[in-house]
Amino acid sequence: MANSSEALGSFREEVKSWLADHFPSSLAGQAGAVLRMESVDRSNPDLDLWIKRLGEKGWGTPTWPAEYGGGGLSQLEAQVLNQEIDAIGAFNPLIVTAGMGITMVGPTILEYGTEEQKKRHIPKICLGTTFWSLGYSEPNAGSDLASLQCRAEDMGDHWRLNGQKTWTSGADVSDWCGVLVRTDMDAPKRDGISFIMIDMNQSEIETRPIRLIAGASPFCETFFNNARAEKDDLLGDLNGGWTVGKRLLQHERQSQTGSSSGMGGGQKRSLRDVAEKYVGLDAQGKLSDRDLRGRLADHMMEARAHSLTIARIVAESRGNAKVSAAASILKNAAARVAQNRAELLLEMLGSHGLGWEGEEYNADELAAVRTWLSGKAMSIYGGSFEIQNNIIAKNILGLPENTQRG
Amino acid sequence: MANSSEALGSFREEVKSWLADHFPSSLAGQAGAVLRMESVDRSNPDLDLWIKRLGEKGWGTPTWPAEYGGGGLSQLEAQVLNQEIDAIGAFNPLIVTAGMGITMVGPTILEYGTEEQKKRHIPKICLGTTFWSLGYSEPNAGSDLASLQCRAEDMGDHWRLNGQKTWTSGADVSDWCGVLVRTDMDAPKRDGISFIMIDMNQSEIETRPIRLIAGASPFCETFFNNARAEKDDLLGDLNGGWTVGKRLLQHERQSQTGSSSGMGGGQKRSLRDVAEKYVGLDAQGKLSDRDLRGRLADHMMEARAHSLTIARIVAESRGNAKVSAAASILKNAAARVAQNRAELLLEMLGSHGLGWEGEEYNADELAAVRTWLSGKAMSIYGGSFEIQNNIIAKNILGLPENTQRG
Amino acid sequence: MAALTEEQALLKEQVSSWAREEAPVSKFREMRDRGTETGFDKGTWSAIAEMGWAGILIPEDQGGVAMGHLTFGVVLEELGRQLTASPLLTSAGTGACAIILAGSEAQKKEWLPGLSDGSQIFALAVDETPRHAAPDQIALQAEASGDGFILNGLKVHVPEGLSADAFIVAARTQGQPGESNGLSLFVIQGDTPGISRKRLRTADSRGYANIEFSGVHVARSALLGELDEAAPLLEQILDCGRAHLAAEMLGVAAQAFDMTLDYLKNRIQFGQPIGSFQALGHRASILYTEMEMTRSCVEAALEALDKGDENTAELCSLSKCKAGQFLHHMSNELIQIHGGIGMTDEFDAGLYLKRARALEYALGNEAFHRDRFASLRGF
Amino acid sequence: MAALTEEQALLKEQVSSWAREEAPVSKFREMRDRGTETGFDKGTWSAIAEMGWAGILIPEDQGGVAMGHLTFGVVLEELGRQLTASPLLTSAGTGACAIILAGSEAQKKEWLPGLSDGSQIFALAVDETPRHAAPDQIALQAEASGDGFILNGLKVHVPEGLSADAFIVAARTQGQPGESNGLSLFVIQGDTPGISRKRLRTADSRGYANIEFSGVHVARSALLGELDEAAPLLEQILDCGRAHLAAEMLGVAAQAFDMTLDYLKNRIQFGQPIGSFQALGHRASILYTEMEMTRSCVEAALEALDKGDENTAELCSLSKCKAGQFLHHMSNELIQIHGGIGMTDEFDAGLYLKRARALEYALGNEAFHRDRFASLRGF
Repeated sequence: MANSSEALGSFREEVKSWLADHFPSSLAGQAGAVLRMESVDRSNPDLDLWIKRLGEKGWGTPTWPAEYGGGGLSQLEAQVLNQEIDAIGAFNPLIVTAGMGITMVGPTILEYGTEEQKKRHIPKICLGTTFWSLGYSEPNAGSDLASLQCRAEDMGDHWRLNGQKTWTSGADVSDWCGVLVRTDMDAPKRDGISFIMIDMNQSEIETRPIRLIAGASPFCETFFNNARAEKDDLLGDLNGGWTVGKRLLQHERQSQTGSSSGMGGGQKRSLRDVAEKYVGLDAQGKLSDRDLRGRLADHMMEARAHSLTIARIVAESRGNAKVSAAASILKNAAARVAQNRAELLLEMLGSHGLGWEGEEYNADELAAVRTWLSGKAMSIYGGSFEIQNNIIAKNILGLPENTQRG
Repeated sequence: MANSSEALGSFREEVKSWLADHFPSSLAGQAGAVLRMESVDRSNPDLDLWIKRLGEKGWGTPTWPAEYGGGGLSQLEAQVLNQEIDAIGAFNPLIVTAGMGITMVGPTILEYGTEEQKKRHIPKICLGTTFWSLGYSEPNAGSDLASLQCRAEDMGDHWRLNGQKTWTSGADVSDWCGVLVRTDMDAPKRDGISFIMIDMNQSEIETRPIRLIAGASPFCETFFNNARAEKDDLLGDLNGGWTVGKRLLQHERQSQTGSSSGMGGGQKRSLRDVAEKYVGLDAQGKLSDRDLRGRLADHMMEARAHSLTIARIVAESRGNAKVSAAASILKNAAARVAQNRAELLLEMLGSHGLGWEGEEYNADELAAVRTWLSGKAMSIYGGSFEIQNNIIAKNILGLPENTQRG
Repeated sequence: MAALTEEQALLKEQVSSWAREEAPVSKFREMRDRGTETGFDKGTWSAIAEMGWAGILIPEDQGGVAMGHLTFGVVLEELGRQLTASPLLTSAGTGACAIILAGSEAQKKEWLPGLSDGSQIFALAVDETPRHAAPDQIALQAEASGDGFILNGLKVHVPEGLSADAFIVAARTQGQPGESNGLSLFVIQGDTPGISRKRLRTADSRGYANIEFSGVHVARSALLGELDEAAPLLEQILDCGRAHLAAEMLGVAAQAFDMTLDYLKNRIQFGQPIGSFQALGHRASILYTEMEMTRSCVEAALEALDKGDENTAELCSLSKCKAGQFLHHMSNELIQIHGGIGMTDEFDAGLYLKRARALEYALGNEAFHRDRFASLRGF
Repeated sequence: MAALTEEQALLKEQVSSWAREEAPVSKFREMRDRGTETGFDKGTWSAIAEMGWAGILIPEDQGGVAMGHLTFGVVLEELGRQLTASPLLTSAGTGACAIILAGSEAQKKEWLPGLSDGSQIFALAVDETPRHAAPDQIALQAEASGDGFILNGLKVHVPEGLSADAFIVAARTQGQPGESNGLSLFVIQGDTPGISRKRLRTADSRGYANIEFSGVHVARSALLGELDEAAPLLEQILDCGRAHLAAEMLGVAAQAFDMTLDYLKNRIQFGQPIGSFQALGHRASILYTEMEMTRSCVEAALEALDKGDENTAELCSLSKCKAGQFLHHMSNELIQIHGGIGMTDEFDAGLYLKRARALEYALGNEAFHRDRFASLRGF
């Protein structure tokens, strides 16, 4: 690892030259086109090649330990890597093609897993050859996750799982799933929960995709009917799953702060340009809808404030990337910025922002509508806006909890 | 009483001619100047005359029963009266010079008082010869009024009061005060409270004016040191004061919905004219600060929505004026409208909106600053914004109360 | 401002129960899933017409019941609650208003009975750009030719544009875009040669079309009102449409509020109905306050139309703006408070959200009407 | 974006404890009650200068410590928390920036040492109307006369205008208001004949004055920078002032937040600390989120000034606007959450609220900077 600015400089050169040699130029700027959660185009040979090269280098998981197949880079080196990836319109496809493997499962296995579990699972995540899903929410356990009912019985040599999960992203295409299950029916809510990893290739698990307001989605309902998991696929302590699960949620929140990079920049059309095209500038060069102009400026300022906050928090952590206490703030702000952006974009497009399909609308217009709708989930999943505010109030501000009716 | 449109028409003529004969024209449009809560100018002979004439006619309390000195008018007649009062720049000074007598105490005595209590107190309120204050809040009992500690002991032939009240408006100039006191120290919070009327002319009661952020105020801290009240000055049942008190608060809320009239119109400068003067219009006749223009329009629309809502609710009650369930909504909206107005006014005045005193600022500018500051109380007193929202959630929407930590 | 009459209150109840039983949101969903050309169900429209609701604005001597805008708004609100799809607003509302306000006796006789019994569907073809613009921006040309006119140009996103039997078309007969003189209105049969329609598939699954006018020849009798002087009339017609839209929006939002309130009372998390959590309770209180204020504005605008009040334009902009603000806020809270379930297509929230934006943008969004309100107030 | 250095963090702690002990809000209150001419305490100002904080922006060879804007912001923020009154921002901030950015070597030598040790107080005389306007609106005339200039006109609401030893005056030497060419800057001794000051008594109890220039004759050496070409320089100077104001505003708001948080934890109603009520808890969370975002903007603007970043103007408008929004919101919540006690003059909330608006309006309010930001972004 190298953190001095000199060493970082030479590392930057190394990255540049490696990228020049290994990133298929046909993919430049194509992240949005080839990487969609609901359908990654795996028939693209250049994409496959890029996944393979990046995975073998370990740079899809740059900060993970090299001994398990990660890149072994420091946070600052990883930042340099991401900057260079962004700079040439490249992207890290593994973040998508590993499902929840890189953003959530991997870091948690690295923290709580046995040596054997790490050796078994981490390298395949680094190579992008296993797709992970996560079974958390249930129909009656959303914000109140601890009330989950899906359970695993100890059958001596294996676990038997029964119950239903929902919002399991990519369950239908996943190889493995991390499931929060009740292993002690008598213990108080949070105390009887364990985290079990389960092989999804068995007929005792059924998945049903969920159609969303924006159309097709990667989410599924997942049914476990006497599904089998091995005894050594318990992650963390028996009945200690709440701790593991909470940690995973923190990773999720972190991944939704808007600070994860390496997904490629420059995909978004500038709001200003859309405004000029659809709304128009007046003789003074100002947006002719002055009301919209003020709200657009306000939004841009908020977006800027959000990205400056991410940068500040990264700088203040001095390269020491822990799950940050600020994640709840950043997640709420990220959702607000993205949702406002989508609303403003729609408003600028006017009736073109109401198109659903058909050739009367261009691709950007149709994408704006779907993004607007799917973005409503940003303040719901990974702990809703309300839950994040509870966390801020309690954990950051130290406000007391209410002990009677209010 | 006359409610047919024909009868109302002839009543309107009667009002017009009475007003023409009795309202001193020197006072037209002077409500703001002569009626300030913190200092009513009683040295003005025309004002005294007007109070006397209006009081003797009973029209300062138009809907109160004539037998106790009220006007005996129907709600619709009273509306006509108020309209005609407004139309000529007149006003009802008794609303101010009776303290809380007209808006709060009177209606409550009429509802809960014995025949003797009505005969004793109501006529003097109608004539404007007694000034009433109310002792409700205590330093540690604000929103949570039921935790009040001020107490009255039964001394056989009288009550002995000890304790402190705060936010007693006009206590220092009041003749009588209605006080919520604890008469049973052992009963649960709300069950041991009584409402006692007390003569303020005794040395056992000390008042200390409260200075507010806007300067001098009518509010006092009031200290009862073995103060004496008569046994027959208990209003309502012994230990039944919570019911009486809640009713009074409803009257207070009602009086703060923005719907009370008869205080004279046309005192306020139009925001549009202030905007034109201080901000300026451009060549298109639009406010040159377009950002402000949008916010100003939004405010005016909200103000209009508020007044239309008052009118709708009055119309829907079909002249049957009860304390409305909508009072909480209207009070919150009234506070928001008034506070936004004050902020916008200040913003338009710019540095002239920061003046405190001195001849570099004109009277309107100085008033704008004080109004801005004192208006912050509108969402606090009479049940705060938060308390009103609790009332709406529970009483109107029927949302359940929380029974455990949240 | 008056309260609803007893008659109006009864009608409200009648429409409400009819919509819940005969044209509920589930029916709209079925239609969406099945796919329709027109965006509404013909049977539903016939039923609406049979009950006389299409004739509410139309004089009795032309087959209507002449009950006025406030009554019409009651119907629109209740149908809006169920997202009941029909050309009621466009045809029996805006279309009829155009004929009533601008039509000659002959034109009234020709068109109003059909509008009243639902056999004629009218569409207002006004917008030429994706965002609603002031009338003076209209560019579609109607050139005098012989004893008639030839029209050339494009109207976009015309509601019921696909099923309309006739169009009310705002066109330029003089001058340039930017001038409010030189505008004229025409009523034109949909099958006139030179008119072509392109169906639009929109997020709210209703029937819209782009209408192209290519050398469309119409007779002088197609002119509605005075030549070149249509601008003030068009504003009046648009204001009718705005107040009607606001009434429908109030209904959509009120239903979204009720669904949310229901969920707050019944969804249990952390051992409590989520409505018992004070932060959500306060948000519900604030939404309710907004709803009450919006209702007052909507009713006031409709009443002003009925009375020919001089503040009508201002009140129509007020009601469209307030309804837009409330519906925007409410439709977002509908999703947010329902959480994950609100995101699923299976639940109805998405249908309300999509319809909300379509209504919000129609005939001017909040920004448009804030601007107009300020101009009307002279600043 | 960088984090504060260890040195800066130490300074922050030092300023914070000094302000709490030596110049707390109670001292400001005493001064207000006593009544001062200048709006600050001379002893406090001397102490600030002695600690070297007035020299933070000034080069070492002119008596300063040259630690930059981010460091200066740290001091302003911590003093802002206690409403510590002094000419630091106006004199050692904006005043010094004017000389540093526009002064000749001779002018730097003449003025900077005095600004650095606090013996000279400068005031920026720019506004001519109650609302801050873009520089091109400046009308105050400076007419060439002999080898100097004669100034005529009025500058209003000049901070520290009463105590200033010298003024930085933005004046028009050519052209008409509305043109950005023709502006020039002057540095003018306060006792120059023809200058008269009128003290203003403001809600925030600080020292402001209207300054009238009536036939004020100054030598050519009073010119700061190029004749007629001051507009871009003036913008830079104003941007320094805006970023400094934003830093002070962040401090005022942060203290208001802390006071509120304290009250939420300690005020008991209904048997609970009121901060346990979820609606208030969520409001506190939202305020905290806003505060964190504001801090990032403020530090970024100060850092950009230090680095001469090309986005400096945009970041300065961003920071002034965000700080304005947050302080506006926070100062209102300060009162609202404190309830009755917040309304009393005895409690400090009112002092923070009054100061909040004064800072909000200084050198452009949120609307001004939203407009400027949009223009800088090209729309």
